[in-house]
Amino acid sequence: MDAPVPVRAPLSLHVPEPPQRPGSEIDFSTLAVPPAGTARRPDTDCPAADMTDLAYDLVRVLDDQGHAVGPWDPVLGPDTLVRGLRAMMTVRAYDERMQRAQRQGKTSFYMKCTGEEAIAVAQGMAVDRSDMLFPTYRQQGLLIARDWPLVDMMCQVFSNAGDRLKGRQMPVFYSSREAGFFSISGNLGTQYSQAVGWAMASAIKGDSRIAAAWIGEGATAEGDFHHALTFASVYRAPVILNLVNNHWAISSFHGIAGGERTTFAARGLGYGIPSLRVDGNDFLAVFAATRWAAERARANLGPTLIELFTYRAAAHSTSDDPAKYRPENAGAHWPLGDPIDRLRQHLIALGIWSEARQEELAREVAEAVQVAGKEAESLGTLDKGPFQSARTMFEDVYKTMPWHLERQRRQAGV
Amino acid sequence: MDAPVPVRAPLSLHVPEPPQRPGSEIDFSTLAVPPAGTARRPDTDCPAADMTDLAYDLVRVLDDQGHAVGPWDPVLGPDTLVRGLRAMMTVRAYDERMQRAQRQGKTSFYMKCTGEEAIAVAQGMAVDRSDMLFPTYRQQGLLIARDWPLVDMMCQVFSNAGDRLKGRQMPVFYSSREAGFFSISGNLGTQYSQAVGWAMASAIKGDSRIAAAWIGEGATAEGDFHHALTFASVYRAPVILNLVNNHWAISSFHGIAGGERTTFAARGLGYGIPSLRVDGNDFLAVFAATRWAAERARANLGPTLIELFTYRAAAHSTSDDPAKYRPENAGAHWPLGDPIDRLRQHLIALGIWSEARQEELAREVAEAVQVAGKEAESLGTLDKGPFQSARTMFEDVYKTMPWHLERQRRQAGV
Amino acid sequence: MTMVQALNAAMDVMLTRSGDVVVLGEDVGYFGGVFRCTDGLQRKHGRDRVFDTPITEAGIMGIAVGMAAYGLRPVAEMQFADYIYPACDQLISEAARLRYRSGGEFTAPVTVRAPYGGGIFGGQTHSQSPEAIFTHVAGLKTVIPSTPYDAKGLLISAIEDDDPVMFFEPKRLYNGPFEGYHDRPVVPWAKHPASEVPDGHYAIPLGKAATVRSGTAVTILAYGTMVHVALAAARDAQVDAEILDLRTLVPVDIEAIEASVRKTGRCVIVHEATRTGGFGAELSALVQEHCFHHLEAPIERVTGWDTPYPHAFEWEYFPGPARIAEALRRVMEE
Amino acid sequence: MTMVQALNAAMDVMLTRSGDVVVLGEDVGYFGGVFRCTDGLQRKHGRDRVFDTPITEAGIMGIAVGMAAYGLRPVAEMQFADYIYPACDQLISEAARLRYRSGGEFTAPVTVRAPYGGGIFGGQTHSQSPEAIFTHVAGLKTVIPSTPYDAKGLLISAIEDDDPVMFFEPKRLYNGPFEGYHDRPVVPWAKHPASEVPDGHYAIPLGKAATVRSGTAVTILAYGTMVHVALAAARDAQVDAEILDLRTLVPVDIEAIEASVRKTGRCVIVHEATRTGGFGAELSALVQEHCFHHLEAPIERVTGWDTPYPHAFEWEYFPGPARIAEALRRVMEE
Ligand SMILES: Cc1ncc(C[n+]2csc(CCOP(=O)(O)OP(=O)(O)O)c2C)c(N)n1
Ligand SMILES: Cc1ncc(C[n+]2csc(CCOP(=O)(O)OP(=O)(O)O)c2C)c(N)n1
Ligand SMILES: [Mg+2]
Ligand SMILES: [Mg+2]
Repeated sequence: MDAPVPVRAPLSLHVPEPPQRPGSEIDFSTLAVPPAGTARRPDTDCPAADMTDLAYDLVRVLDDQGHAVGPWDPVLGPDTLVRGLRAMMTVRAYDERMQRAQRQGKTSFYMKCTGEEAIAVAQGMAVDRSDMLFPTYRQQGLLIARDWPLVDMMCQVFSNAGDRLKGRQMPVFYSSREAGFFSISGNLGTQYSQAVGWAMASAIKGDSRIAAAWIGEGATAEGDFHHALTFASVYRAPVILNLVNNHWAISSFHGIAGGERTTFAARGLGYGIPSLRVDGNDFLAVFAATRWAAERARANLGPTLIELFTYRAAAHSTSDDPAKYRPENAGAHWPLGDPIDRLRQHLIALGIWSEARQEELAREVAEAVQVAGKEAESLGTLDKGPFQSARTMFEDVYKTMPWHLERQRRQAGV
Repeated sequence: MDAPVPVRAPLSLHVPEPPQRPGSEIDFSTLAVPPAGTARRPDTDCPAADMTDLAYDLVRVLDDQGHAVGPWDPVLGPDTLVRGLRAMMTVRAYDERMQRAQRQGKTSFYMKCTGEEAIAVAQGMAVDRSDMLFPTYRQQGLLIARDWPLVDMMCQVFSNAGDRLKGRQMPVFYSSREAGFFSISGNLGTQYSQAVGWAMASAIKGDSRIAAAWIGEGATAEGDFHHALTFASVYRAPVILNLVNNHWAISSFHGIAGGERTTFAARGLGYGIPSLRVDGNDFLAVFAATRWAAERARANLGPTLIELFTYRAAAHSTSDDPAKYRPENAGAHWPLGDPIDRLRQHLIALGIWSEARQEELAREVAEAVQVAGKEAESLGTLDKGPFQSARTMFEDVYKTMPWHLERQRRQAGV
Repeated sequence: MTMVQALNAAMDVMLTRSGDVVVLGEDVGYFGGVFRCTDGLQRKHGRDRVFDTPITEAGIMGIAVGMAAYGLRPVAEMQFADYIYPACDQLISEAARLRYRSGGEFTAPVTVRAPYGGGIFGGQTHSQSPEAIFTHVAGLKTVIPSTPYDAKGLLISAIEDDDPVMFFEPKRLYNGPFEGYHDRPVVPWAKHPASEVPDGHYAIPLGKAATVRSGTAVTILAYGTMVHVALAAARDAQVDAEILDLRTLVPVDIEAIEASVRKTGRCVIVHEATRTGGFGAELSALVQEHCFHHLEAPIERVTGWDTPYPHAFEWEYFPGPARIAEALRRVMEE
Repeated sequence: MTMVQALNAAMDVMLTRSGDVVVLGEDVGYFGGVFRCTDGLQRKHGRDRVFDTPITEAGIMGIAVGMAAYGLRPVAEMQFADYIYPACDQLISEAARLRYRSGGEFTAPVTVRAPYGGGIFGGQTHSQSPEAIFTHVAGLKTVIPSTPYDAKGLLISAIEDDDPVMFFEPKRLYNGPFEGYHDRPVVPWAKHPASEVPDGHYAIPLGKAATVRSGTAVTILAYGTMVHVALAAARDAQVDAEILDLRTLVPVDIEAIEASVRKTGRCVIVHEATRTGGFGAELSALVQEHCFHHLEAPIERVTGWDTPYPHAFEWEYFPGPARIAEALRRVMEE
């Protein structure tokens, strides 16, 4: 300003683009994948400032041979492992059936979590049954890990007479107080600060239950993400903040969400929150990281941010066609593999599993899903009904129906 | 979950409290203040990941003896230094007069920036006159550094007939397109993402002007802060994101804003944005850091976050009484001193200044403020007028007045 | 007692009665709020029951909804109603709909307190009356008191209510009633009968209007600050107006409105908010629907102009007694 | 052409005519928008003119306001109108007030496009009609087209307008007109005269309603999807209704409304949004104020119920032709 105004070069805008678009071969070769077992495991009371490296590293337990290696191995018993495998397979079979039902016109919409099953299942198993979960639409695995009846979930998807949500919500926007599964919102991000509020409430009451929340990497751009991290940091809320980086938000890749030059786990560092980056397709790593975070929370050490590094193998939803914006079949090339395959391989490597038992389990799971599907459909589907009474449309807007809704209900003749 | 539900210890909520409250002696002895000149100065094209230490360090140039030391010394000429001193003294004298005018009932409200003068003045001088500034209510120094007429500023404070804002805005919510000073909003935080949008527009148009924005540490909790950092990071926007940590947000201390366990500069790291923490009471350090960030922006290297570490020495506003929530006279004990004193001491140490010249300058400044004050008051004050025509109340809601406002204007009889 | 003290008393009573009540917001803790409404509550009830929050209205609402889902009854202060907009998503998409979308399993009994309205030279960002944005949202209730007595009883009801309640506090009434004559000396609450506020717990039911003046010539529908201004206008215009203080906007007391307008045949609606799409529009539509055949004159709306609230022209903006009186005269001429 | 194509054409024309026009929003870039409204625009106009944004409606609006203050004319898409709430602060406190508070020196000519309305089994978060929240805000204009022809001409006017414009697009009309009979086959736009859309630039002025059916018995005020439903209702009920498609809600075409109601003496207002505090309330109040002495029957509002939009009961919620016809018969009986 003291000199005459200098001549300045023109500026230009940087707009991130994914490395490949439809038509080119998918190529993940530039993705840095550290070997399993190499990430260190700090004590749960480690200050955030002393573990910033873990926000850039990748916690992995299962190696390419299916062995559990390194300090993060949660050392789970066979029963737990098989339960995890079964739950993941159930999620996948459930997704398949529901997607088919949507294609058949039995409901309006569906969303799969293919490739991400380890996240919800392992995390659901790693916390207490009484802890409160604030999911997005891609954590159906939490309900399944908690043995919530498939029929109940399906009734929600069909909006039928058995739907506890009375046909009000779009498919997959489950809610179950009994399952400790918070009502899923259509508005991205809102559950994240709510989970922190719930956790603060638990702390205020001297309760021992903690909260866990999930958000997609795309939705981290919403303000609620920032508010959640701010409140969680300030009041040391007993909450696990999970961030599922599946690399896509409908058609836009993680670079548009701010993942081009840093990791999403790094977001937590700015708030002084211990942050882990975890292989989301590794059942054991996910389980271990979640347990670690839960321990911290239970010891009044505050929140943990966990980035679950994974890949959305399927379409965003039944309304989406990923071939329009990324190479086809991209998920099959994900270098971190398939979570179900990897856990099965581990069980086999442990010598407690076989292809035969795998097939048997697959049959069992398919059967269970089919039985549930039939039962749910017998309670109705969106195209044919039956539904709950239309009168329910006017209920639960308020605890008690005010005069104007009463009047509208009468006008509607229900 | 595989074992029976364990018995868990009760949780408790952590609520941050400042180290002192009214009644106790103020004590800043635990504040870590690195010596001047010790922080390293990376090249402007240094990747964010290679300079994370600077988000926790403190860039300081002026040492206790008033000498400029270390790599961040901007090596300014005497004219620039004296201009900076004069501008800071003008800000302080202006603040005093306007606060007095408020006490006398000539306006409704006023906000001082005592102790923070170096920030707006040095930053205003370190960017080009054509760069666009998105301030908060505590950067009146920007206008003064840009030699914007004091009379114009005062007319705004008085809402009088000379007020270009037509009496619409509360005092201190200046706006001047000509001065490259964006209309200050009453809603905290909103200007931060707007600045990023402005910078993106400049880049889209191949313009060479950059943007700079300011926010208080308290207001960083607003979503706009997060949105600004997200967009700035994704599109490498040519913007300087300044964050004034003056330790207080009305009555709540920086711990309530999330500053208890980390620095505010660290927020930027999570987005991959190079982030500096700077002694905000050190004119030279502020100038140097701002120039560094401006260079980055001009070279299409993207945004920089600068935490300006300072202390709000005065009340939040004329509506506030800090003695209600912090020890009295806290500002006088701020270990990083007073920005005006420190620059004066530097000029004296350089051998280009004296107490006599200082007194002369003080007289000049006082005189200029007084002359401006009289002129502004002659154009009206809030208690007595005159004002612009009441008819202006209906203008500028839209570019052209629609029928309903035209009708209301007639009803109002103006 | 003043309205500030009455609101403080309401929170104190509820904090004492139930360990589930918490008070949160910007500057509400140690300092006791920029309008002093929460003064002393932190000292008395503890830092984890009454606490300062980061400056993020959206964050405060998200946190409050989560706390309410847990089972608490958060009372969240928005420092000014003008700053409530960042919280719109958590209010409209979340608090208002949680009961519905969860089939009744999760609820959000949050009380959102916010000082609203002009008259303190607050300019456009410390003067707004945004109630109409929330009265349009199914699932929210909206309450606005006009006296200390009502303020305490209504705030207690709001906190006890199982649904989210928007509780707008007329800041111009915090320390005294206000008839709209800004150039007359401020009258303290002490001289007003409704400043007699009983100790302890009492509740004023939501959804019930109060007839603050009986009359036969015309019905005035008002709430908050405008109740006092309407009273002054009726007095000054010497019109035998019946004045209803709605107190609750949603659900509104349609019976009281209908009964009064059927009796008087005329209706003037007043509010400080901007006119277009204000709650006055809904009131006008309701009156017209319920009392069409009884109306002898067009329903008049006297409101803030459709502009932001200007600092220097506050009193040109404010729908004062003169403008109401004019409207009264107009409807009486028909 | 369909409404999607017409909107696309409008943006294409404006991107071509002015280097200041930029299009931004979630998924609008490479992919071309979840409803395909921006299909091909990035390829044609470049990545720094048409681009994807992070998922933050508040961020998008803040960025757009900053761009507009620079001098650009951003067209920002909100993926669904239901997701606009996080942007309320930047819209209401910033975009709407910037011209006013800066004494006219800074302006925010942003166009906010958002698909709104129900009828696609979107449940409560893909079906909302939140227009009334914005029609209450001084400084914003609100526009809702009902045909491809209007959509293109109005969107061009919105982008050229020097004030911020909320542009709500009836998503049920994107690919064909809709009379409200969900059980009848979908009719494509091709068969509708207003699907003839000229190439290049043309503008339909904001603030002007269109008379889509002349009649003498009753005036129907409608916009967006409900224009087609109202036409069907009038036909089915065999009532000689005059139907005004308002097209712009603020500023509303009061002259057209007044002229029609004075002629017919009856008025039915229809919208899909929830009833209480909906824009219908303002319309009712205006009609009553402007045409009181001409009204022969109470003004009726036919609207969405005061509940969230329920997934399975979409058609019980939707104010279809049968409900409008009923209202028509009621007002004709008076
Ligand atoms: C507030 C809001 N904005 C936009 C949308 C539309 N939307 C639904 S899902 C989605 C992408 C989310 O991506 P991400 O967070 O990465 O989650 P993922 O689908 O990958 O699990 C978008 C934009 C929404 N539901 N809510
Ligand atoms: C959205 C919004 N919320 C609340 C306020 C009220 N308010 C005005 S200034 C302030 C404190 C801001 O503190 P900080 O950001 O640290 O800035 P400082 O005053 O210290 O410069 C508050 C809460 C506001 N103006 N806008
Ligand atoms: Mg994703
Ligand atoms: Mg501060």
